Amino acid sequence: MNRINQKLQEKTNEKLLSIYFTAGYPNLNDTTSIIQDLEKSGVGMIEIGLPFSDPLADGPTIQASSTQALKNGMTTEVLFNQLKDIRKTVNIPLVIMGYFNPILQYGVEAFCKKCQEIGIDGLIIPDLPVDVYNDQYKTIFEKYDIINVFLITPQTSEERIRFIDSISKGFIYMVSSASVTGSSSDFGDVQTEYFKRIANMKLKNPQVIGFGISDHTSFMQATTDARGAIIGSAFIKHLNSEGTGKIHRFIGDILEA
Amino acid sequence: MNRINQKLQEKTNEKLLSIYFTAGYPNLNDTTSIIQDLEKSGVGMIEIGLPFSDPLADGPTIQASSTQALKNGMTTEVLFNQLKDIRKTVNIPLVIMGYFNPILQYGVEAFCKKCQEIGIDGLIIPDLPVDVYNDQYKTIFEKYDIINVFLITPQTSEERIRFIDSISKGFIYMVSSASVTGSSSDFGDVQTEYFKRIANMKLKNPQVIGFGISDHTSFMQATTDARGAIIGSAFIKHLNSEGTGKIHRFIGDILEA
Amino acid sequence: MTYNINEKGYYGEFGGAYIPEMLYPNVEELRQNYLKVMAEPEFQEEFNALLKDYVGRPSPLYFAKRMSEKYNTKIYLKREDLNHTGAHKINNTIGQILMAKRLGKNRIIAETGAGQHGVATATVCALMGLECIVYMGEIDIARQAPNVARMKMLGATVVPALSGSRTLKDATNEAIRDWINNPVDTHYIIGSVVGPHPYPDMVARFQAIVSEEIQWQLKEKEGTTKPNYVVACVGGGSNAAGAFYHFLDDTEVKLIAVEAAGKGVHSGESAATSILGKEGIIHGSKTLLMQTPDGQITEPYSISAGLDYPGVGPMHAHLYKSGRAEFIAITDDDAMTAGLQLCKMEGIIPAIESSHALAVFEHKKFQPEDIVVVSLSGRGDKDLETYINHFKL
Amino acid sequence: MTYNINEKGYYGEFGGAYIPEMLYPNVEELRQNYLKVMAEPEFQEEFNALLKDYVGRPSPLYFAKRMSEKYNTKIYLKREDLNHTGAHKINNTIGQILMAKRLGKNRIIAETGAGQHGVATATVCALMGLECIVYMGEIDIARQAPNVARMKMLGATVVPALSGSRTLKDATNEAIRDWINNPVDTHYIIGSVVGPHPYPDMVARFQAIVSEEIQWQLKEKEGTTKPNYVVACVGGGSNAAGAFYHFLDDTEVKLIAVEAAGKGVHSGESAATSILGKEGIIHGSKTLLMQTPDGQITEPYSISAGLDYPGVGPMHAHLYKSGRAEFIAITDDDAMTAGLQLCKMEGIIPAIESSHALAVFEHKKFQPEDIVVVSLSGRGDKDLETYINHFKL
Ligand SMILES: Cc1ncc(COP(=O)(O)O)c(C=O)c1O
Ligand SMILES: Cc1ncc(COP(=O)(O)O)c(C=O)c1O
Repeated sequence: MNRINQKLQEKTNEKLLSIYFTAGYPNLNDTTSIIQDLEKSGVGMIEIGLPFSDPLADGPTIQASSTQALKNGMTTEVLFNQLKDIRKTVNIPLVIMGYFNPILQYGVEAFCKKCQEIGIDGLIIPDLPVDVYNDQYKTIFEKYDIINVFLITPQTSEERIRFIDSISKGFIYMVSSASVTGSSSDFGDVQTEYFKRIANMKLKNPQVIGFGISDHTSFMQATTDARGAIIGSAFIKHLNSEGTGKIHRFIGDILEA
Repeated sequence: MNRINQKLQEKTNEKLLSIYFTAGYPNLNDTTSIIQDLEKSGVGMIEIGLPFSDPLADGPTIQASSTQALKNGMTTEVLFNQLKDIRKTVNIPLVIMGYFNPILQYGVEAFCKKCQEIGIDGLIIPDLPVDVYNDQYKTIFEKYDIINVFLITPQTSEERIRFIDSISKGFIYMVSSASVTGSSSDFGDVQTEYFKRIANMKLKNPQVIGFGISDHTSFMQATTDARGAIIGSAFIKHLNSEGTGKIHRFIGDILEA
Repeated sequence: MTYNINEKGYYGEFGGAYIPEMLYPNVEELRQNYLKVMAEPEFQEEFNALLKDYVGRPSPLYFAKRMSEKYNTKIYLKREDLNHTGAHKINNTIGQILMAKRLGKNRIIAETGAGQHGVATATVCALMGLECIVYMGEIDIARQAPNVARMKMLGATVVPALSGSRTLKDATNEAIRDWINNPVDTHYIIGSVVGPHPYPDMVARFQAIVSEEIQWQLKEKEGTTKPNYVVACVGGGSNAAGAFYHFLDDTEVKLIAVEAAGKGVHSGESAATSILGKEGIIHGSKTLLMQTPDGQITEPYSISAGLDYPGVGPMHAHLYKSGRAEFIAITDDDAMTAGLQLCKMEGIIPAIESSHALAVFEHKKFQPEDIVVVSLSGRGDKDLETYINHFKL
Repeated sequence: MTYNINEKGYYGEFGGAYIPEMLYPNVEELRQNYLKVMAEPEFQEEFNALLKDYVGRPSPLYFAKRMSEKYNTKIYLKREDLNHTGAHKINNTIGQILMAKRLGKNRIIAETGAGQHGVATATVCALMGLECIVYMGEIDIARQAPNVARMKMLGATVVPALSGSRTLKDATNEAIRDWINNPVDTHYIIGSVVGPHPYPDMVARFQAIVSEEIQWQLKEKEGTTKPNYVVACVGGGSNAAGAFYHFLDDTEVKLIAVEAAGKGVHSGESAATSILGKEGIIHGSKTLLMQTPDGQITEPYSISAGLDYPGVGPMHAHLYKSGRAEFIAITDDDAMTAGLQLCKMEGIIPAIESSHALAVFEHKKFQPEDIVVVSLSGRGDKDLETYINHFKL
């Protein structure tokens, strides 16, 4: 069973904290130690960002980290090299988040195959739309047991949510509000209503909420009705100001306040 | 008999030197002393320039002197005042050269009347065309015995020259070449041919050549076939560099080399 | 009775050819030939083909919906701004370059204020492969820099006029001096309905296409060839002459000429010629001009280089004197505001000259059923810096 | 077989809608409605009326006599430079603003490179009274200053894109981010035949008026609706798409797409996308783009802001791959020389983008009887400083 499913099906009251970080940032070779520290700090899942030159769904913080990572020399090949022994030390689910073009250039099948070899459990590819995935790539992903994670937003229609739920395998990535990553951290009535609405749909896949979560309060708000939440920009900002030495403290603050 | 006719009909081999200067330049009240000095230096006729803001037939030297004269405070009224006793000391013909608009504003008849009172013998108004003069102003000029001087140029047709000769009373102002005032001072074959051509027409009016005469050589060239010549820009340039004190020397140089 | 020119070259008492003898052969040659040449079918054909395929005529007659709503009247804009080179000026330069070619001239001179006429002249010279010299006041060279750059690109020589107010009047003086110095091979393309006869008439006839189009365009849109009002700014008066031309003798069509009041008609810094002017002679024509009691021509002022001229064409002097047209003077500030309003309401950046005409709606009330055609004589690309500085955008 | 789009939104293997889910509702709404809306008679009527009365269409098809003599072939210029705002871009923005209004949007965003699309968008927003935000690379803001000033005059907010190469690609990223953040009230007016389906098709259809006019204009002039060649520059590809549209499936008409070679195709400073590009995804579309082996998008370079883009529309990727169109890459220097030549020989200052297309005549020999239509996509007013500096005029 894929680690993502294992993790999310654990019978526990604990809410899942998933952390996004950009591979190769702040320094090219920080990737594995950040992953290890995150797991040790209590994080339940990790999204490893494969940096892209034109990350159009990302806000300024993640954009800047991607630019720096590319300058540092990060490439798809380098990342796979860094991760080749990751399963010797790390057990939680690992997901690669990347834009479609670098994956396409690598070759979708080669990419999936490599992910399986390394022990990557899923992919989040924001600009690979559902229908293209379904028509062209589903069988490849399944062949290598890679879960493709789909997003929904407050604008996604009920019909489409049900459809996405029907083809999803691991979890549904709920974008908290209409925004690129890194936007404001307070959830208002509109969002909580949206969270409730989705919860009430009783989908077969668990939901993990991302975008706009930055601290304990917003983490708790997001996970009231959802299985977990993802923090990205806030973690990158932490790395910007504190470096890689105090990851434990950051995660601790999120989880326990 | 009008002084212009008297002067030009004198039986003499001497060529007539006519000097143009801008009234009120270099200083507002230089007008009468310049006239007196010119007569004493041997000049045969004087053109007193009534300065105009937009002297479109004049080159840069005369333009600049006009601008300065206007700044100095020269106006039609001021000029007439300066000249009111001029005939007590000066005998040679005096001609006012001015653009039509200031004369029109003064009133053409009032202007002619005033000229007669003062003892001005003629007018040169470059932008008063022959036909307008003939149709509208001839009788006024004649009433006050003011001679209107017409210009011809190398481009003027024989027919038109004959017509202009027929209506001219004093002399014909031969523009030496196609140019505004103050252009180059050497006469080439084209000009001398033109001078000859006009001389051979045996016009009833004497011809005085103007534009481009600046020194003894060009004065002699111009007067080989013509009754006289007019110097303007070169005289203004002399005033610019030497002031009003050495007029005698300048005229001496022109006449005797 | 006609408000058009008579056979002697006068509009009422205004017009004529008050030129030095040095210009006589040139002007006379033109006078004797212009009507004959313009009537030739081959000339007409060439002229009309260039207007269509090169200039982009007909220029649209555009119903300005939002402005019409705001002012509760029917506002149509005659879009001369869409002509090649961006103003009405090219109608005239196309005509004159064809004329110059037929007269065997191979050197072209022009004066320019806003630079639009200079660009239009440089353009037709490039098109015909003729040498082109443009005189432009030093002040105008600075405030209409884009047009200076365009003239250079087009291969013209731009000569600064350094005398007087260093604006349009002085550029015109320099051009006339050049013509005096080059009487045989050179044609002087005057840019407005000014100068000695036959220029005002010739230029008006080349610009008359504007009102000719207004007639049939309005027929298409409103079922009538007659607007209630035609409004145009007046520098020398060529865009107004073109927009008025076919309506001159139809007094059912009211004509409004808008002049530049600069900092105020009586501020001493203005170019409101008809209101402030007196009869006199400027650039070879008897007309109204701003002058001292002594007959010296006054240095005008307007924020708009194309209206910054102390005279006005003899047609307009006559329209003023006879009362045929209403004359309105609009200040710099009011013109700029009207220009910015057009940007924001209709998405059209007008030349500052044209903005003066657009200001009529704040100045005068029209009836809801009135059809008001405004001559949008040019586009504002040349004026961006002036606008931006004025409004601190 | 057709070279046009199929019902799935692909040109051959290129196209599609590779968009994040956040954009799905917006893009899907557009996809479901665009053909329906465009087919409505009222839409057609409003669109055509604005093209005629506001934009000034038809744009002339001008026979360039002197150029034709020089190159011994028949050269026609399709004068999109005469459109209101000075380029072909307005054909599309007029269409899209009418679309946006019908979809109930009241906030408009756009990206721009040369600023022509930004100006054209700001213009139609002013016309309709809608809010307008334009994203523009910091580098482009500097090199196309006149267009920035125009957008401000028109009331648009110009937001600098500070990431990447700070040119068109990055402005597009920013615009997409804005759209993600404002998914309900905002319509994104893309300025070329790029982006996710249905944009490439919708923009091409709005620009198709260009080739529609070429057909009947050529019929009038040459008695045939078919040129031998149609030549257009390609940034994203919208002016080329418009000029090619009605000839796509008529292979008797040869199509030539001209890309920017910058300092040389293989200099590392170039924007010759089709030659240097590989298949991939950029801005929501599968197409050819310049990229590293690793799939990172390369920073392009061209002296011309409108061609300085690492991708190309999917229609053009297909025209390239299928061999239907010939692709030529022209360097900065050759483009500038061709632009200046047009100034001096025909009196038309072209946009530097268009100058690339004009350079075809130094690159390729045509037959005397060939009819070669060149898309003169825009005027060069925005580029004066670049030209003047380049030639030290
Ligand atoms: C756009 C525009 N409108 C108007 C004028 C004023 O000239 P006229 O009164 O001859 O139309 C100019 C002169 O340059 C101009 O450029
Ligand atoms: C005048 C002009 N031509 C061409 C282009 C290139 O765009 P496209 O390839 O979409 O026609 C631009 C882009 O700004 C432009 O302004």
